Amino acid sequence: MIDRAASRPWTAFAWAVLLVAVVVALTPYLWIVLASFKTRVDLFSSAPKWLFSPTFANYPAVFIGKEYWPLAINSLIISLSSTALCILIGAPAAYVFARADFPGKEDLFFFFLTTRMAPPISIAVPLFLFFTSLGLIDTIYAVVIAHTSFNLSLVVWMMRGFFAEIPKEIDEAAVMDGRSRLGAFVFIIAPLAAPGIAATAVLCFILSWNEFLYAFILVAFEGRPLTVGIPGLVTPHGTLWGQVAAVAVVATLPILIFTFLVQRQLVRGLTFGAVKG
Amino acid sequence: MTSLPVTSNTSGKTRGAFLLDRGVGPLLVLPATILVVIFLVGPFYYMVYTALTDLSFADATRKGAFVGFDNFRRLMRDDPLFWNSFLLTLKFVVVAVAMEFVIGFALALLIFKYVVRQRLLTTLLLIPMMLAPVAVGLIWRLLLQGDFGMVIYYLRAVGLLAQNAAVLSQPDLVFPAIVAIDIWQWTPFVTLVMLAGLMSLPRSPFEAAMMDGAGPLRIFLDVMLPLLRPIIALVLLLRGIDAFKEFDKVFIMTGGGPGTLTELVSIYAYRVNFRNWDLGYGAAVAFMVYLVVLILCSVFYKAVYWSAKPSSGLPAGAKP
Amino acid sequence: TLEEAAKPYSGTTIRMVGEALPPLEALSKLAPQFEQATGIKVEVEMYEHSEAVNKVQLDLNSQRGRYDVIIQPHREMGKFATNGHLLEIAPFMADAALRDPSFKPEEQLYQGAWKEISWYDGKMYGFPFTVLNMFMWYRSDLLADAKEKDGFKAKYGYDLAPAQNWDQYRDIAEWFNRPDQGLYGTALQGKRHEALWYEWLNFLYSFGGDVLDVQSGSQCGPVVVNSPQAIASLDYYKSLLAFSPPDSLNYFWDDVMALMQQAKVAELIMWNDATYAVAVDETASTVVGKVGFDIVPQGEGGKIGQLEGWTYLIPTYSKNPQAAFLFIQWMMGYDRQLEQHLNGGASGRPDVYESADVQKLPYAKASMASNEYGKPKATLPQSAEMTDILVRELSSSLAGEKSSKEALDASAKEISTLLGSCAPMSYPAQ
Amino acid sequence: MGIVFDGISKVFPDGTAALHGLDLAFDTGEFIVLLGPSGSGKTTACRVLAGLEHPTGGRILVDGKDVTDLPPRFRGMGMVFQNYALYSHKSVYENIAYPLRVRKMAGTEIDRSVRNMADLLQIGRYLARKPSQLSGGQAQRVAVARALVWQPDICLMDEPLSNLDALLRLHMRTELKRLHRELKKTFVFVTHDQEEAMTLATRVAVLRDGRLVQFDEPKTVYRRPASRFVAEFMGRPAMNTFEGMLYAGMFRAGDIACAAPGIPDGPVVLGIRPEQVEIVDSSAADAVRFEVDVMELVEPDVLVFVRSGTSSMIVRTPNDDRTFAHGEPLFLRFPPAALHAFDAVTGARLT
Amino acid sequence: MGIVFDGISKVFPDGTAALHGLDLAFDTGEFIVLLGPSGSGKTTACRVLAGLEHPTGGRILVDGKDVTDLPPRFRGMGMVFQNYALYSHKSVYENIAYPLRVRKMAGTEIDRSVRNMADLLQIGRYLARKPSQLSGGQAQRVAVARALVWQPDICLMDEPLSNLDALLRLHMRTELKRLHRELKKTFVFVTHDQEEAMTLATRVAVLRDGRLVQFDEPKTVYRRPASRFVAEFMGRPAMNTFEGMLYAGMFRAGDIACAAPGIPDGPVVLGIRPEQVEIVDSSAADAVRFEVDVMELVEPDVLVFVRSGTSSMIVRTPNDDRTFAHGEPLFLRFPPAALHAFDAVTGARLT
Ligand SMILES: Nc1ncnc2c1ncn2[C@@H]1O[C@H](COP(=O)(O)OP(=O)(O)OP(=O)(O)O)[C@@H](O)[C@H]1O
Ligand SMILES: Nc1ncnc2c1ncn2[C@@H]1O[C@H](COP(=O)(O)OP(=O)(O)OP(=O)(O)O)[C@@H](O)[C@H]1O
Ligand SMILES: [Mg+2]
Ligand SMILES: [Mg+2]
Repeated sequence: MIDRAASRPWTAFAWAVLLVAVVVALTPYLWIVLASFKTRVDLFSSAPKWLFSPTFANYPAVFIGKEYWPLAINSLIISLSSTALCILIGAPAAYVFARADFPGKEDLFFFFLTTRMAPPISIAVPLFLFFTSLGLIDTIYAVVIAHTSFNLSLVVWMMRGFFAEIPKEIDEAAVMDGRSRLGAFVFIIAPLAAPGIAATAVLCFILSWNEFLYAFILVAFEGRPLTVGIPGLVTPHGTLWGQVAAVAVVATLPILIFTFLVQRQLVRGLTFGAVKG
Repeated sequence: MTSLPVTSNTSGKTRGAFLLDRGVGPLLVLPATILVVIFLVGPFYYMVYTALTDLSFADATRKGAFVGFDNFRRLMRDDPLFWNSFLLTLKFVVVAVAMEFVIGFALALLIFKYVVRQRLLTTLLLIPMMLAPVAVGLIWRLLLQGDFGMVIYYLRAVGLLAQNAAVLSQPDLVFPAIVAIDIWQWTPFVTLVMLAGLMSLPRSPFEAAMMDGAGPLRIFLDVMLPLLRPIIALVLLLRGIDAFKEFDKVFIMTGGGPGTLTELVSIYAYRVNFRNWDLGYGAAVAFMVYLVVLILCSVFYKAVYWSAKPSSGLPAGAKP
Repeated sequence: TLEEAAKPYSGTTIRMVGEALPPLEALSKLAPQFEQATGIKVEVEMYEHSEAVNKVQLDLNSQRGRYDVIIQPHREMGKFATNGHLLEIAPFMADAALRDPSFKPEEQLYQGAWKEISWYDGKMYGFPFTVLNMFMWYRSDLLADAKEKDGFKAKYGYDLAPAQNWDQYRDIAEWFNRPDQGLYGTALQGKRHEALWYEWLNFLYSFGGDVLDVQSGSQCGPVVVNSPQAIASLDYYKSLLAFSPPDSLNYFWDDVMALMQQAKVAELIMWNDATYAVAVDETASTVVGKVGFDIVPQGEGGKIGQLEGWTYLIPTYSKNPQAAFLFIQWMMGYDRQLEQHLNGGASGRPDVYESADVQKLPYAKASMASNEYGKPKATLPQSAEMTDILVRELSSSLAGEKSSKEALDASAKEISTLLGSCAPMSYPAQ
Repeated sequence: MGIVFDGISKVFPDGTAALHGLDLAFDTGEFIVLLGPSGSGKTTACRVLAGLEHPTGGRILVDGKDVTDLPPRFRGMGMVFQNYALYSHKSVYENIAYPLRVRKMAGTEIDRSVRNMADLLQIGRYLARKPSQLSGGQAQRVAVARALVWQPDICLMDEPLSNLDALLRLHMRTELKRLHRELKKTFVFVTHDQEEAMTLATRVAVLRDGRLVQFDEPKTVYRRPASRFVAEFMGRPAMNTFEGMLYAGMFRAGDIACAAPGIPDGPVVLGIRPEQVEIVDSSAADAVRFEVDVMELVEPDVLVFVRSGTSSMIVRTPNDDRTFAHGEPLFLRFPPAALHAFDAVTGARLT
Repeated sequence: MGIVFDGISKVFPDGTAALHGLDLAFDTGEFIVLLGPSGSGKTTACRVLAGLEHPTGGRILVDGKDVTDLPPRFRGMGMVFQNYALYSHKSVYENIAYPLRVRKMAGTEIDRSVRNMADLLQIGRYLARKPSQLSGGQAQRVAVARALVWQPDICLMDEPLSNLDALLRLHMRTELKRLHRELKKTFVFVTHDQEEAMTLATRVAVLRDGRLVQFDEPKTVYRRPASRFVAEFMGRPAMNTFEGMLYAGMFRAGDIACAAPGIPDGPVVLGIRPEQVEIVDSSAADAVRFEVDVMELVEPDVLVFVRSGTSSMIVRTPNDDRTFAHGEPLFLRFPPAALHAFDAVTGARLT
């Protein structure tokens, strides 16, 4: 089960299924990629055009003409910093939840989940007023903080599961070897939980990158990320589909890269052979 | 946001507490807790308070006077729209999350078992999740556009859709459509998390099960599922909660229409808060949603996650 | 002169926010001239429609005064004015130090439109940024086609020409409706979206109906949205679905515009500020030169279209309102207005329309006519909510969940309870 | 000066009491072997001493300082875990090097110590491997290497040789002995192998159900077990015991009777080690008649299982190719000097 | 009929060759013990037989059928893993019950078998625990119970008693013996304890570096080791060996000289077991003079480490409280019958 049972027909079947999945997942995206090189006329041709004479006007039009490229930078800054913060703050907490035992632990743990439950719509206004009173409104910090605290629940919950998978004797060994408890976590356990951390990081990044409401409300015009920019292309003079597509495509690139890089951590069996039993 | 009291088995200074060089444990949880408390719980309580007032940004006569439970009374007694959208949302969550989980888990298993170098494949599979919900909404609106939509075109071409029919304006098709699109977007989430979960499973119990004569199915049921249980619970909880808040995609695609066929509770909340600026009532709506989600989750949590709590020190009673 | 007036404020910066539209882009291109002249820097933030509205709402209610000039759809006026978020313009106009003598709104603007768009409760809060209205678009080439003419005459017994009344409008739609050839008679904006409401208002008004029985948008009055005329208008509107694309119930201006641009529709009711993209812009449209424009067809209520507009406003919390006023005043000047208009704007100044360049635009006349006959709609604080109610009910009715009467009765009930005592129901619903 | 378990008790969250007020004190530089049946608390004792478990009662003293609340890393102890607990993501080399890296030792230094240690334990060839690629015994040796490489003042080893073959064990034994002699460090060593215990220990502590039952030099533990339990626990095979009555220097149990001088009258448990039973011929004085049940060859000796009526016992004698057929009579003699007497009730040693 | 390793070789992905064409055949119902130094391929052999590892060469035959490609669950084998491999999420009870549940046995049935097995292994008290709450030995016994409870045709046990104390081990040994006698099942048993090997095995297979070096009855393996390696590997302490020259029935190595009849002349390795060396007094004929180095007490015997010039050896003699002082001369005699001779180069047995 855990080892790849490489029986021919099954492998073939598996790949078939996966292929279908990839096609389903990818086709709309590819269509958008194509759309980003289409004129409005080509885009709205009554039969879908897969072959057409591409226009390269959309990208410059939106990123230079509409000056959207700084938005991409903003998105990057916001997502990267909030992801980093999330892992930095969330992982240790998760570790404690997985290992330590203190009164009310489980309550606190569940509490983290509850922070995710209220509809953002109605948290947004209070948050706006709160940040205004803090004087942080219209700054990038505001969103970063918002996103971080919002994704913490995800981090804490996901990471706990992964840390719990690691035999505690390994922490103990590290401690015996002279590490502080924190040291053991940072230098031994964290690497062992790499797959979990990787997955979590990817999710944090994506969620932050794509978040709209807080980003829209808390940041000033100059600091607004791409998500906030996209609707700006939906005008009564007609949605600028080519440009929407262009933005969508560009917006996915960083995530694609980030995900692809982080995926290296997604390897199996890190804890094999650690302990007996 | 107060969580339901979940009794935990803590007996003074136990191994864990001691191992964490004493006190360090809670200390490490502190930053996260503080952050969350200040920036989420604070606003949340403000919201709860607002729910007891008549605050409105539209009506100059309503400057936030305390009105007790009027808003909730109105919500309970005479707001069919809310309940309508609420039930719709429940339906949406259950169907979507269930499908996402099944498909996503299946894909994760296949990748895990049959794909050696899964890096590129997984990345590609994750693409739908990488698109901003706003973009997803726009994109699918375009793909399903009755006259120029690519998907529509091929649906009609293969005869899955009548020539004079369209998806998003078809009362009987529109809800399935948004569910399908949510599945399209969030199945990768399940895949990713479950894959990571599978990756970190120990090997020996599986070998043991093989020796004990268990076939693939039994092994899956008796060994893999229990070991993955915390992760599974996590996936379902997170997806469930997030699905409950589904907004951008649907709002952009259908605006809740035709009629109120796709008006999810979050869309309703949006109208109340950001269109009518009836914040008092909006807060009440939000709180109601929060309450239900909270109850559902804590029930589920106790049922599934709790009993699979990784560090359950109590011995499980043996069968007679 | 402007320079003198601006002296005291030179060096200040004013920030304004509005919907990301060509006219606003044009404005931001003009702003540097203003800065050169006055030393007042103008920063422009462009958001999507609802984004712009929400941003402003939050800004005003938090009273932090980030914006000195806000450009808002006049629907919002009620909210702002009644909550005291806006500065009246009169004092500035009265202030000789600021007032540009050559600017005479009483003469230079469409009075009806101006009073609706920028005034509330008899108080002046600003000047129109755009005057928007909807009128009839039709495929001039099709209507002029000899074969069609004969066929049409044979069938309907009168000559094929741009519809003068709603019966003709429907006949033409029916005649040209040939889905198999990829041509539809018309295209309705049936999505659950303001577009639906805007479009239907044209029918409602020209059928002689109305939402409230009032003289101006800022007044509260009896609810008449379920009047026989109103019901008739909705019935008629729904009857057009037969000649409209299958996906109409999910279309709004964006889609119908695309349809028009792709030569898939014979006639429809559409916004004036969208005309540019269809009738002029070759990169976007396949029907340049093949589109005709005219004011909406005649109904019992006469030839009346609904009127919408965005207006310049100055928030109470603005840090330098005078500078803001100066800029607005400057923008209202003829040259700037013309410039804007030619870039896809919709000026509030008749003289702009008379200019030769504008007359060249195929839709100039239709615009002027419509601007004259524009009819107000509610700008009360609750207007947004009213709109929401109507959109919802109209959508259900289109989706066949409710009959026209049921839908409008329901709307009437809700609106009446929403507005309270000032808005009794003239047509009790059972 | 030394290590002291002062009334240490440990009750686990689920209520299992692993240690009941364990009192144990020994000097630094000693080589202490913990013996005891499975589940008697050996591992727990080590873990408490190491600081991995917090005792629910009592104190741990090192050189007079109370270290009960001291985090493990400040106790300067190394430990071999009963289940290795290797860093599965690090190579064998890095596993061994880790304690040194933590202590910021110079790279070359580290390299030397690691390779020395690895050669000593004959795992030099596997330094590049990951733990998952090792055999049980190899993994165990890595664990040992990791604990020894930084020469901790106190080295706790929980059954560190259990997965090694006899030859390697012997080798390790001598190496440990040498290390102990040379480094003068303290060792606490858990084992089930009595030969190891005998040869390595300066003193042996026998645990039972979380209590200390005897703490003496190996010889003494073997020759003068403090209780019936110890007597029966030590030795392979275990000591033979008979419950009977003693009257006027004569012991009777069933139809066994033998002289047992110098033991007070009354009910008593008499014990004798299998190898101290003498096989004599029927004629001999005070020979007791038994019948052979089975014989078992344990080179270089044979074990003869004999019975007489209800009572049965084992005799160990050098294998001189003599065979014992089932049922054949066998006359045995119990040299008085070899007899152990224990209280019939408490099991405490009488003489 | 029986189990056959037919030229099995196993090379792991990283290139380590664990088995080199292992050939081994035995009958069903036999009790086979695998002996060999750490890393010699015992576990790998078991895993290949069980079907957990796919051999890179050769075939596994069971009762003549080629099962090389058969999934483990169809092979009807039970296994005790060297690292217990318990189900951490199941209680001890469920761990033991699992194989039965898989086989859809009736609940009451299951309960009976589980409790029987648990009592047999003295873990009845821990049935409700989770594996994480067990001591090493307890966990190991759970693993054994799980493998035995469903009475598989072939039972593979990889060092199943390594973490148990002597007493328990003896008990388990007899139980296993009984089970084997009664159930007539096949056992493949990996151990490092030679006493276990001797007493349990019908035949012992000695592995070295993934090759079979001897496969015989225990007695034979001990008495007529097929090679110097086996000779030195078996026995505690190991056999003494001297490399020297043999000429006309006299063996000389350094200043040792003794009669070694019936062995062809030439370079040879002579071996004798420590317990077979006789201590004689100087007068005796063919007495060889050694000097005592150290003595080590291994109740009930003593090990005397002696040397003579370059060559040193160990003598094992019953402990009669005689002490051997360092440096005191000791005269030893090598009974010709007790001598083993091996080829100086290949190490193969000569006689
Ligand atoms: N985490 C735990 N929770 C509950 N009981 C435990 C736990 N760990 C150990 N025990 C129990 O405490 C007792 C002592 O355990 P310990 O591991 O010290 O025994 P041991 O002497 O090391 O045995 P072995 O020789 O088998 O390793 C055992 O009965 C065991 O079941
Ligand atoms: N997964 C693996 N990858 C690479 N080499 C391995 C792997 N598993 C075992 N080996 C090597 O194969 C050889 C045989 O291993 P095996 O576990 O069979 O030895 P063993 O006889 O069981 O030793 P022990 O008595 O220590 O358990 C060893 O040298 C070991 O290092
Ligand atoms: Mg132990
Ligand atoms: Mg092994």
